Amino acid sequence: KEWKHITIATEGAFPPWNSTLPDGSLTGYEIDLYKDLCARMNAECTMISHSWEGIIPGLLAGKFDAIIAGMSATEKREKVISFSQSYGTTGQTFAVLRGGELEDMPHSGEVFSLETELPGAEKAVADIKDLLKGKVIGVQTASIASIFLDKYLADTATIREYKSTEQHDLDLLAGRVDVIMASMGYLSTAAAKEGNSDMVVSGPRFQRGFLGRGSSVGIRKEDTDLRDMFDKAISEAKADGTIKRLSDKWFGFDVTPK
Amino acid sequence: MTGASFFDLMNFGPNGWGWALITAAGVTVMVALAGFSLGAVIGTFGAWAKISGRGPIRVAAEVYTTVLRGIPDLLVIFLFYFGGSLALTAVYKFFGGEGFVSFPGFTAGALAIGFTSGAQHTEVFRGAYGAISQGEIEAAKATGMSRMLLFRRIIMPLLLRYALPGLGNVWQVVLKESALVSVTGLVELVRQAQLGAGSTREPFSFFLAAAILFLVITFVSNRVFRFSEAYFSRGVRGTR
Amino acid sequence: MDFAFMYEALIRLVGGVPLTLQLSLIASAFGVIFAVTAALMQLSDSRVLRAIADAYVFVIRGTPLLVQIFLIYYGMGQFDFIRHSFLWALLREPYWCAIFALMFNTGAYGSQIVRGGLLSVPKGQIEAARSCGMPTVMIYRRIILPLAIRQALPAYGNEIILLTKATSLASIITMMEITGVAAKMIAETYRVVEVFLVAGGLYLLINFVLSRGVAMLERRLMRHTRTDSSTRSVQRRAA
Amino acid sequence: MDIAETSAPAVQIGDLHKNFGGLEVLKGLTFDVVEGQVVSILGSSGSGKSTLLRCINFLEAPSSGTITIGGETVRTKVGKTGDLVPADIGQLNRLRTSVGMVFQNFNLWSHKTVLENVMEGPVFVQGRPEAECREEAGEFLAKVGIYDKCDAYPAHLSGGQQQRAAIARVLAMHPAVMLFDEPTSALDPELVGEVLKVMRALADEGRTMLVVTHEMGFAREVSNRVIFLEKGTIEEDGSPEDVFGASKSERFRKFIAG
Amino acid sequence: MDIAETSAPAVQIGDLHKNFGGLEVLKGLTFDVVEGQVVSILGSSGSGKSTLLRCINFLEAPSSGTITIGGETVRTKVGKTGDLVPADIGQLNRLRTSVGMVFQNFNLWSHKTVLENVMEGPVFVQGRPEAECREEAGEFLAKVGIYDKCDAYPAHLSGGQQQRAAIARVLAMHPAVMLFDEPTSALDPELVGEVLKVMRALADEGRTMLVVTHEMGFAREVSNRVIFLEKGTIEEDGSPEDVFGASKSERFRKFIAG
Ligand SMILES: Nc1ncnc2c1ncn2[C@@H]1O[C@H](COP(=O)(O)OP(=O)(O)OP(=O)(O)O)[C@@H](O)[C@H]1O
Ligand SMILES: Nc1ncnc2c1ncn2[C@@H]1O[C@H](COP(=O)(O)OP(=O)(O)OP(=O)(O)O)[C@@H](O)[C@H]1O
Ligand SMILES: [Mg+2]
Ligand SMILES: [Mg+2]
Repeated sequence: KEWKHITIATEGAFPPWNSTLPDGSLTGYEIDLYKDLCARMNAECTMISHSWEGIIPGLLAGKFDAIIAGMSATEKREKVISFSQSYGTTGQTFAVLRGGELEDMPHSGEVFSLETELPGAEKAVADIKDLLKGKVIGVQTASIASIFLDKYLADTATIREYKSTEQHDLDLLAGRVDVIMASMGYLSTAAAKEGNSDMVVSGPRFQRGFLGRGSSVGIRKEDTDLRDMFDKAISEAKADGTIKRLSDKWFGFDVTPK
Repeated sequence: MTGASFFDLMNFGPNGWGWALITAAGVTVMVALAGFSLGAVIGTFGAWAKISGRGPIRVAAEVYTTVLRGIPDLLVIFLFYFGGSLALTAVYKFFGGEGFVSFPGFTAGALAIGFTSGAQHTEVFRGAYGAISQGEIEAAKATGMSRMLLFRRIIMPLLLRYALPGLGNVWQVVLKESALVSVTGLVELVRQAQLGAGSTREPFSFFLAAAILFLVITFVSNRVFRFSEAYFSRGVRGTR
Repeated sequence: MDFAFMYEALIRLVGGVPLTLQLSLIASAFGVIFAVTAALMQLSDSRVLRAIADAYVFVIRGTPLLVQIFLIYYGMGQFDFIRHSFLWALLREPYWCAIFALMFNTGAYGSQIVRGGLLSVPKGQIEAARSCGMPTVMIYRRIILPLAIRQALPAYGNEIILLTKATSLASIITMMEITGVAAKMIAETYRVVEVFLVAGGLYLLINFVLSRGVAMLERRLMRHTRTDSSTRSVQRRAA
Repeated sequence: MDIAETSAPAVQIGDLHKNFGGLEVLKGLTFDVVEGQVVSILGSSGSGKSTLLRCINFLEAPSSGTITIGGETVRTKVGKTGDLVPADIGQLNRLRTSVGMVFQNFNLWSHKTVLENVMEGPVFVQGRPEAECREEAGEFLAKVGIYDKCDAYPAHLSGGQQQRAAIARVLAMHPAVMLFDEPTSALDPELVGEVLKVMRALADEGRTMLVVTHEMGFAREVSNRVIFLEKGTIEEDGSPEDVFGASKSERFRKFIAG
Repeated sequence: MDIAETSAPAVQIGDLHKNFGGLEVLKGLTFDVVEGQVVSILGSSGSGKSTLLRCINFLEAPSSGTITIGGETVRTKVGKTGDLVPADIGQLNRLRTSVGMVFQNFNLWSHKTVLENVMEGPVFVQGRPEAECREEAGEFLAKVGIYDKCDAYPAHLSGGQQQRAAIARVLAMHPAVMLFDEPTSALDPELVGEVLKVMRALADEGRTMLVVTHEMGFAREVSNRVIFLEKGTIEEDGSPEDVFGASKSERFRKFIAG
């Protein structure tokens, strides 16, 4: 099959990756990116927004051909769909209330790879574990951060799962949870938003390993040709610096996967 | 949330979400109307089947209402949206087609709402039929009315008289059920609120705005129902 | 269809059943009090009470439960004075927020049913009670409420079923009842149809048991209207 | 069915049986009513009077027997319950238009005004022109003395007025036979008098009528035949003079003694 | 109110007026009923008979006038609608227990058996011991001839049986005065006879009764006083012999002529 027309789904409510403007149009890092990639692939693309719960089933049911929605390629997801190579990774970290006892967790600002530096990463976890004893941690349901929490912190802290990320922000500010865990890309922009000045990023940042390769294009397994096309386009965009340029614009730091 | 931010967000200027929410409210009303009408048709047959159907038909109607009233509506919507697409695609492929066919979100939502509310319509119509005085029906039979004529001239108007309050309730339920259709990606009021909430990270303002718009829709539809009730209750003691 | 997977789903989803039942039972128990109070207010002579009850019913029935749960849970947390009041001990818990929202909700819908039941009590039977000198409270206790309950029971049973289905929305405020667990499983496995079929089956089972229970109660309470052919003509005449 | 042309009796009942479950309510009634006859049907409560009337126009399915209207026998077949159901619903509906029934509790259509009630049959069942029917309806309403109530709904009429509207509704169909089920019970003596006056006028016009009644005055003075039912059989049948004057039936003498 | 001890009339009506909106239904009625009197109240439909009975025990609020039961006047005040409402609901409820009412359509409590209907008042309103009431209720039911229906629900009784249960229910309260609203309408002649027999027995016991009726037989033979209401005023009042024998009222003669 020739991929002249590609329909891509995004969530449209996950800034700075993707979000919606009042006039209904989409904006964000991934919006700029898909236009660039489609130009490279010589394809005409349409991007639609779709609810997060239904986005993978929608892909499988043929409602659209690709997902570009800040979705990390994880093992579990790879059982049902396939992913291109990653076009951005920010790692997973924590946010807490400014001025609280957790404001200065150890290893703040440090990045650990669960693939190459597993011992160091596990020591960092051990260092914060005592601090989090008996605390309530908020996280988005079935996100990769929640997989992390289940694995390392479920035995000391209470994990509370939310449908969407802005909801755990609210509960952090309301004092219902003590810590939230989400991607660095999300948390750093969330903390920068006006009205969220009480929220501050803190503690070590983790990436790779079972946290996945980073955000990637989701594609039906049988469409290997389409996956190859995206892989090639992403490689080109990485090589010529497009990805770095766009991530500086939207995140304020480089999210190019290494 | 501060008072100011609510009005900053919900205005009708270029950066306000006013129009987006109003448009979405329109979609909500459309999908609810489509689902409600379909439900009314299904309910008519369902009530007929329960009142006068033969054994198997009555049992089928009984199973239909029990199941659809017993399972959460979200499930029905998912089944129509995803299951429906998968089924259509299979049929399409069977006839040599290639690729996918799917219900648009609107159709899937309207079908799902129609099917769930059809069960409620059935009960409302059946109850209303029971309220019609048997004597008035007998009088019509004794006049020699055929079955169709009897239905059209006597049963239907009387049925509506007794069914309208119940239908008003079903409409309320349908209107709010349309919120669940957001899982299909259809941008109705709740989905729009979620989009806005995520994009601006101001969920409270958006859900408040959605609540207000729902109240407006309810207010208007209450009026319509009250008017129709008055019309169909003509001849009841105490009204004129 | 993958039956091994569905079995696994069943095992996990059954874990959500107790929470679903708790939410439904506690909310309907308190909701009845709301329903009766609101119905009595709506029928009262006081314009103020009527207006309050009407507004309550209008707002609750006019907005989706999803939005209500959301506003109660996240909305309340936005106000400092609530966070610093004694209410916060309850409102900070999603469990209680869910119960409050469900309770307000079923109270509003239930009030319409109760009101219908109260209005359906034949005037003559009330007059008969009055004419033998019963005080108002006794008339309510001995005549009006027993008759109204019988009349309202089927509809109220229906309402409890609707409430049980509505508990599924508590999952949006982190409650891991059946739907919460199902959503988590779906987010992990993306097998919507299988998981929801199992979840739907569980709800159906719960609601089936509920509706049988209500029907049994109804049969017991409705002895006085049960017809058999030997009594039918008499009734026709009396009617 | 052209054996009997003009001379056929208006109604012929042939060996009519009716069971309700185990209860045998009508135990084989046979009688003819010739044109112009006014028959009073008396009997104690539960003797089967209403059931007889309802069987004549098949509002109740007879268990066996034949009903013949104006020489035409209603075609029947055995239904699921074992009772006779009409075999040709079209024929039945045609015959029903020539048998008018006035119900004990009137059964006016509550959503239509008095005038609409009277016009409904002629216009929609018989398909006659509306203007003509309207005029005629007015005449019938004037005849029974409630022309001024044309536009009232049944719920706003007194009992006697409803009764008369019901009679007008039947008259408007120009039926060959009229059936009345206890037309005067629950009316006060004055209204009873009024209604009986209207019925007397109908009798004088030579209409065929079967009247279930408890009004001995009517039975004695207006009707020209009295049938006394007892436990589903005909216990007395004859002219009022004969029946009231010299009844052989102990039961009947007890009945009229009250 | 101790002017009149034992000799006070059972019921005294003083200048009783009742308007419904603009319609004046009772136009100033004044009469006394002495103990043991059986009063038949006649009148055409709409003349205000039911309204009069309902005003006596304040089921309907009179517009003006006084009601005196056993020498004690019901204390009233002017209510919101301009009609008189009871000033002391406790007093009214006490007086109501001494005035029993039998409704035209019986108004038995449908969720209670016949026995429970009869015991309700004595046990719960008068607070008498249950065992004693049960026994007495049985006696009253036997007296009106439906002891065998003790445990039946009202819906399973025939009209006549319901009527008698309603009478037993009132008797069980030992009222000084009994009000009957058309006790025999809608009954067949045989049942009418039965019910009248019961009422005759009550009259022979010397009970005070006010009976709205269309049964001239009862008015003539059982009652010892006849009041004829016409358009809200008393048009005739006297012994049955006087009233039926030589009525001055043209209207009344027309009424009984039917
Ligand atoms: N639908 C029915 N099912 C069972 N039994 C019935 C039904 N209709 C009537 N009956 C019985 O048939 C008998 C005759 O009833 P029917 O109504 O004909 O009496 P009736 O002579 O009209 O009495 P009434 O003077 O009280 O109206 C009664 O014993 C009644 O109980
Ligand atoms: N609640 C009411 N509101 C307005 N008008 C009423 C009301 N109740 C009774 N009326 C009117 O009062 C008049 C007298 O009614 P009432 O019931 O006392 O008559 P009645 O003598 O008992 O007649 P019937 O013999 O038909 O029972 C009637 O014209 C009636 O329309
Ligand atoms: Mg009858
Ligand atoms: Mg009356």
